[in-house]
Amino acid sequence: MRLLYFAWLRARIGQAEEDLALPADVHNVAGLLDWLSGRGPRYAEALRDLSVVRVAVNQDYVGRNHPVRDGDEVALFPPVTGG
Amino acid sequence: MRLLYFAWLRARIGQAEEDLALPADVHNVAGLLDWLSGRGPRYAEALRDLSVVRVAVNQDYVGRNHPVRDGDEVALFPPVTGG
Amino acid sequence: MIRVQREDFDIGAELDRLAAGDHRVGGVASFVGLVRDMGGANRVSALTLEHYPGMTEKKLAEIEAEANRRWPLAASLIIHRYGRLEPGDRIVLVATASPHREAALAACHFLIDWLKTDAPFWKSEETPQGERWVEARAEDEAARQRWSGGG
Amino acid sequence: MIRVQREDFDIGAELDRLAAGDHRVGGVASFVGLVRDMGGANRVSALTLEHYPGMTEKKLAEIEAEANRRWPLAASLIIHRYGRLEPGDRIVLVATASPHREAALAACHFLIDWLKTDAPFWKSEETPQGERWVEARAEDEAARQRWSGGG
Repeated sequence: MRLLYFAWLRARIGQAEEDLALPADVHNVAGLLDWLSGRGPRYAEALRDLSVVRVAVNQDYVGRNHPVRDGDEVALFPPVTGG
Repeated sequence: MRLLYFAWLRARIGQAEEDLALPADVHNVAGLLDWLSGRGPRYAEALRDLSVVRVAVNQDYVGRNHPVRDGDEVALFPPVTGG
Repeated sequence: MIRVQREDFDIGAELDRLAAGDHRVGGVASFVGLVRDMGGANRVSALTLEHYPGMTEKKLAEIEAEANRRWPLAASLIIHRYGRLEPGDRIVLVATASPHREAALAACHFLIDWLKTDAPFWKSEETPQGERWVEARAEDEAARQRWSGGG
Repeated sequence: MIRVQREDFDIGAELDRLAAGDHRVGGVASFVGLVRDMGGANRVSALTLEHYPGMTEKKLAEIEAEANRRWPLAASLIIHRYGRLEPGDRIVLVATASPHREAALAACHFLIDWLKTDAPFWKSEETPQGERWVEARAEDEAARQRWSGGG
């Protein structure tokens, strides 16, 4: 699975992207966020307030119940501020 | 009094402007339109349907009861179609 | 600022000038009206815009002042042309600059709607059937009415 | 048409090109977003726009398609810049051309409102207190919601 981080999530996690093997017991976005939070203090800090974390799977906005699979491109970022 | 005509009112009346002495018994826009209609067939034809005649006195839109005085600039024209 | 002129205008230059140097401006909204030719039975080869010199400037200044009263604008501009124009030619430019996107967009919409019903311009079209005066549209009056009642 | 680019754009040239040669077009509406510096305690000396390459283009294309589904547009254009920009610099251009004034104006307003909440861009500002990420505004979400429910 390819993970992408943007804006302050990128800054806090300390990298823009990484390739990860998805654990067998992670099936959806909520599970992925939970698992990521346990990967170390930077992840825990970045994902402390999930109300300001948006998720896109394969470049579409998704909710927390959306399934995730190995091979997906999953992006984590704060609410957008373009325009 | 200076009278100005625009668009098809100008075309039908046959001139863009004229200076007229206001008859003593004409006091408002309605009276002026009535008096003008009697000045000849071109005026009668141009002012046949008053529902499509707009009037400005001294460059402000006015209603039929608005007073008119010698010295006023009075313009007659159809509904505007700019922009 | 308002301008009533026979000459064409340069949209890019006008919009650049509108907000130039004012760093509080976050958005510039604009509308450009063009001479349209729908072809077919309604073919228009040209139109001529007549106006009421003096009253035109007065009304446009009043409309602009009203927009500035209703919305916090940093700048506004109305340019309206007159004379003979051909399909594709620019007729009118309305532009508004504001710190706030919504103010710029709403004021621009307001200005063009009011201008359609309140500025003393008249169009006559050259068609295959000869010249004809364009009639006022009820939709324009309805669009203008939306803004009644004090913003 | 959509474009995501680092370079500046020429508004006049873009708007001229949008409707060029299509004589059915009666109105071109546009909105330009600029880098704003309100000064004082909120002084912004520059901002950097980051985006999600790939998803940005996808979302802008979806937003544009939705506008074309809702309104009879002859043409539409979204240009969004990324990278480091200074106060007064252009960030975004949204433009719509239609036979009908109301369609052009409404679609332009719709596009910028949707773009604000749906296009994956993030701004960070350089201020006297250091760099800070711009927070999303509840007003932008509210503005976007107005267009919900199928136009």
